[in-house]
Amino acid sequence: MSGAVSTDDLVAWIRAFRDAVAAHKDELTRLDSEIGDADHGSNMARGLDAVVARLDPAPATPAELFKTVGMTLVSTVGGASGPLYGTLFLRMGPALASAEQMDATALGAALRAGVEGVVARGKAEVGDKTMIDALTPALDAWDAAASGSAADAARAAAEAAARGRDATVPLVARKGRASYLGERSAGHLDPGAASATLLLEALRDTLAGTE
Amino acid sequence: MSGAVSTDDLVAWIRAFRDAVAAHKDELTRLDSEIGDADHGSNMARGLDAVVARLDPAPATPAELFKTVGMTLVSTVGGASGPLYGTLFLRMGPALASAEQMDATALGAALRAGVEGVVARGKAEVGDKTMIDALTPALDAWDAAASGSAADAARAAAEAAARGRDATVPLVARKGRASYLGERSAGHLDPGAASATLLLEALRDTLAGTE
Amino acid sequence: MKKFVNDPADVLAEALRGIGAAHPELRVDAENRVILRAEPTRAGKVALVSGGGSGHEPMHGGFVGRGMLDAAAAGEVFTSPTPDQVLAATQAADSGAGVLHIVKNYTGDVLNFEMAAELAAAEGVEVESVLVADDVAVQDSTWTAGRRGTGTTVVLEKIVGALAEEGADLAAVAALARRVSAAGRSMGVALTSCTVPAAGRPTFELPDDEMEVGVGIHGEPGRTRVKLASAREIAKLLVDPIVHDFGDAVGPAIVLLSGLGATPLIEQYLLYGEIAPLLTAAGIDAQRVLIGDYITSLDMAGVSLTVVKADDEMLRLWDAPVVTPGLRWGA
Amino acid sequence: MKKFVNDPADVLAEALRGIGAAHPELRVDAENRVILRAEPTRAGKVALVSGGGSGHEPMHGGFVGRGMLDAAAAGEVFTSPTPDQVLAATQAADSGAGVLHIVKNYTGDVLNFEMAAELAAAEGVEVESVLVADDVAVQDSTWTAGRRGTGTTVVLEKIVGALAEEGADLAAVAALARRVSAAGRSMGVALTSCTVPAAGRPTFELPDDEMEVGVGIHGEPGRTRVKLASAREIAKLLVDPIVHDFGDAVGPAIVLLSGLGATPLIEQYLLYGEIAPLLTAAGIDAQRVLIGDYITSLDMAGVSLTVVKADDEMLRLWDAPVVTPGLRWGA
Ligand SMILES: Nc1ncnc2c1ncn2[C@@H]1O[C@H](COP(=O)(O)OP(=O)(O)O)[C@@H](O)[C@H]1O
Ligand SMILES: Nc1ncnc2c1ncn2[C@@H]1O[C@H](COP(=O)(O)OP(=O)(O)O)[C@@H](O)[C@H]1O
Ligand SMILES: [Mg+2]
Ligand SMILES: [Mg+2]
Ligand SMILES: [Mg+2]
Ligand SMILES: [Mg+2]
Repeated sequence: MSGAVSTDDLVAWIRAFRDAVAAHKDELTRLDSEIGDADHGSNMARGLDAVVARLDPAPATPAELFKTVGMTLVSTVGGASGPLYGTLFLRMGPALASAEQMDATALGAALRAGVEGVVARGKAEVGDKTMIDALTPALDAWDAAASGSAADAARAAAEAAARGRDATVPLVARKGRASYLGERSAGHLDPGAASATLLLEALRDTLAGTE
Repeated sequence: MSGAVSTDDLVAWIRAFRDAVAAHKDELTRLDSEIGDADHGSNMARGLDAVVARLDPAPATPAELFKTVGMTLVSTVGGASGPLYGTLFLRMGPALASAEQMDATALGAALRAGVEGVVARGKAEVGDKTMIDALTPALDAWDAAASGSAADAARAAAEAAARGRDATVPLVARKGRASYLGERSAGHLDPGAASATLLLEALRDTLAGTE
Repeated sequence: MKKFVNDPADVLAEALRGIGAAHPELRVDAENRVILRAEPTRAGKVALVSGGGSGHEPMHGGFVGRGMLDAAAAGEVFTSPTPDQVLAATQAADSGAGVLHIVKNYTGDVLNFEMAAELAAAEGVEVESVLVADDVAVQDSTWTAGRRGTGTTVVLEKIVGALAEEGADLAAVAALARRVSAAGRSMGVALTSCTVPAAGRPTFELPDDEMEVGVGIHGEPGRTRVKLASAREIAKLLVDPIVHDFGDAVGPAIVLLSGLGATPLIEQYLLYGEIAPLLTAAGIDAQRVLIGDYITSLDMAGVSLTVVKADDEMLRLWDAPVVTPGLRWGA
Repeated sequence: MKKFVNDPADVLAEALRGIGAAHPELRVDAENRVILRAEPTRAGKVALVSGGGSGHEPMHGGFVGRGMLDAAAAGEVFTSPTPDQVLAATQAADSGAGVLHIVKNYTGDVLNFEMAAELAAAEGVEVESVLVADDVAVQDSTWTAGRRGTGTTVVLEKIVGALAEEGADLAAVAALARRVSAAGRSMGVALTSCTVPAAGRPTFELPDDEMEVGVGIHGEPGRTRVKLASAREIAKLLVDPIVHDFGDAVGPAIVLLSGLGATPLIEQYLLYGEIAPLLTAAGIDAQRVLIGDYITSLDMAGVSLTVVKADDEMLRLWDAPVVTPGLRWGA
């Protein structure tokens, strides 16, 4: 089992997520135009820009880092994604604070705490056509790979997230704005599942460098 | 010198004018879209439909006829063209009432009284880019041809009206809505000059049948 | 054409029906297409009558009510009402104290109101008229039709309506009306054309990156077509000609920023955020500000800015109670 | 994109600047993006706080003032405000008598107001919340996000604001709010999409001969896309589902027909002329009628119809004085 993940790695992850969202901002908004209200790209970009502006100097511990990220998202994003992504990070911090070593298992537990927070807030289940459709399979894939390196686990999780994201296309939404469209929500990819996949891909890409 | 014009001929003229305006309604509105407010076609069509609805039974004298036409236009058209066309007919009636014989000279005098009424109301001169640019040359041509038949005079007048109408294209408007456009009014044909030409062409076509 | 209409020929009659259904405090004379207060004019009160083409709602029908107009004659879309309509409005509104005609300076309005005034006089109604010609986009000249009447009309109807409500006589009402008319300047800009229902398509085409500067309220093109600009630049295009036309320092003023029909309020406020400092810098002290759709041009996207130099009496009368569908406060 | 904007990222901040410049009777907290009454909440008066994404103007900021809201938190365009914003509005508005949160049923609004209410409670502010979920286009179900909150919000803010102004306590204010919320039904239709400034192009494309039925107020497509219909047919599409959803006879009601932003008033009135007889036929007695742009969706062409079944108390409170930029009468 290879080297532990550092706080710097996690900071790099958040920066990479910001960059990925910035690069896909228009696409996220376009997805949200089809079944929502055309703001998911700008919402996430605005929030992550604010987050990155607060990472200098970088927080000293993962717990501090995720608290900063979560609080900043909650206070700058708004909409559905603000409280949900905010909660994700706010729940990850405490989970990591108690970890002895920041390995795949610890990170996986933190991610689970975060996703459970999102479910508790948003009440979405897999199949409701939300970010949960990317996050939950990603967690499961992470756990299945957690005996390996964090980089391996992230790779598996990112792949599962992307599959979960793509699987939202045929779904009829039951949560979020897309649910107002009823049957017409089918045939479109959920924007939150797309941004959640960017989150896990950013982690994969960041940790790939740590191997 | 051929046969006099009858009241029936004049009724036929008004009906022919209505038909011509109906046929050119969209075109008149299109011309008014370019330098006005896109209502000249519907204004004239609405008014003339109302006029024709009041021609059954047909008025017994030219004076009654033109009073009906003028009053109806004034009370149904609105805009600039309503009072102006209304005045034209309201002034023609009395001029004809005193005529001994309804020949080219009498009709010409009536038209002159009408056009003078329009000028008195609207204060436009030739060159201001209004219906006057068609009406005034038409009058002059009529007078020059008034020693012949009314049909001949109407032919000359219609031709002059059309020339006057076409001559409005390069003008910068000084009266009516087109004047608000300043220099931008140049390059467009005046809608009122176009409808006025239809009026004289309708007279030409009607009287052509009387020869 | 994407509109809530049935037959385009019926737009006016059907809109009047809706006004009648929505506003029990008004009376709609469907035959003459006149909107009146449900209560007859109080004996001794000068009546204010206005009117014009439709498509400028809430003006004028929406300004009928206590403290503003007594009656409004509604012409077809963008077509001034006929003399008969204005006469009907005038006769119905007159309580014997006389009637003020508030006329926007368009050839059609001027001629139709003029004929109506003659007819009313023949019927024994005393009529005074005031002309509004406030649009600085149009150069004034004795050789042309002159300036268009736009936003100052709204301010005038409010202020003069308050004076009439106080019981002033016709001469005083007309004198104040002329004073307000002379004190107002307006300037408009359009981002799109509008569609006259009977025409069925936009009055003009405007490319995505251009706008019309110096438009009126009839969907017509403006004085110049320029590249689409930022709100900051547009604010200057609106304020500068007004300031220039006033010449002298203005001081206290009533400011109206009206949407032209399809421009949402958030944009109007954003634009006013740019206009306000320019007014201040030019010595215009916006003591009262009204923002929203008050004088419109069907579904045109755009705004018109109106500045009325206001003395204490005008401000006092502006603040007086008004109870109309389009403007309401103090009661 | 044809809009009065500078940088699309600055739309909210700059619109707030304009609101501040235009309305001395309001106070704009630029940092928190909160609109408040200039006068602090009277001691003992329950404060009403609402908010939501921007782009629905005059809602909510335009409904801040005597007899209606005490504060409104303005989110980015179509994006619910953050908990910090709502907390700031709540703390600033609280006079010690507690605060009612008026929340439209959207996941974002619900979550952000929920977090704000928790934070406010932690700071010792008593908070009650009422949820508006009145859009009958959306089928209700425990498995979904449920119905959207639309026009009933305006009616609720007016009526409940009047009760709070009378000095009722938080429990009574919240109880009435829930009663009004339960009594309202809405239905919307769109002829065009709208353009979110940050997105820069219409949210959806709609062919010239089609319309969207069952839309909300966020520029989203509706439940069904159908062929463009006449005003007469559209009136039925709006009234029928509302009547059906009420089930029982309605009787006295407050009716709001709101333009969605780009639909001119003349069309709204014309449409109301078709709606009014349908309401009457269905046993809905429109005792009060409000027509105009009150709850909008940027520059969307369309309307939403709201019917609130109203008892005597609601009608009395509806008629009570209100002094806000968007709704004003009686004072
Ligand atoms: N109840 C929920 N649980 C989990 N995710 C949700 C829920 N509601 C919405 N979402 C996610 O939020 C995304 C939309 O976010 P965004 O557009 O930023 O907010 P809004 O819908 O308020 O405009 C959706 O695509 C969906 O993935
Ligand atoms: N002062 C005037 N004298 C003569 N004709 C005029 C005058 N003003 C306008 N017109 C004519 O009226 C026509 C426009 O009529 P119309 O479109 O029906 O009325 P409006 O301009 O009120 O919309 C113009 O094309 C012009 O020929
Ligand atoms: Mg969204
Ligand atoms: Mg015209
Ligand atoms: Mg006209
Ligand atoms: Mg949103």
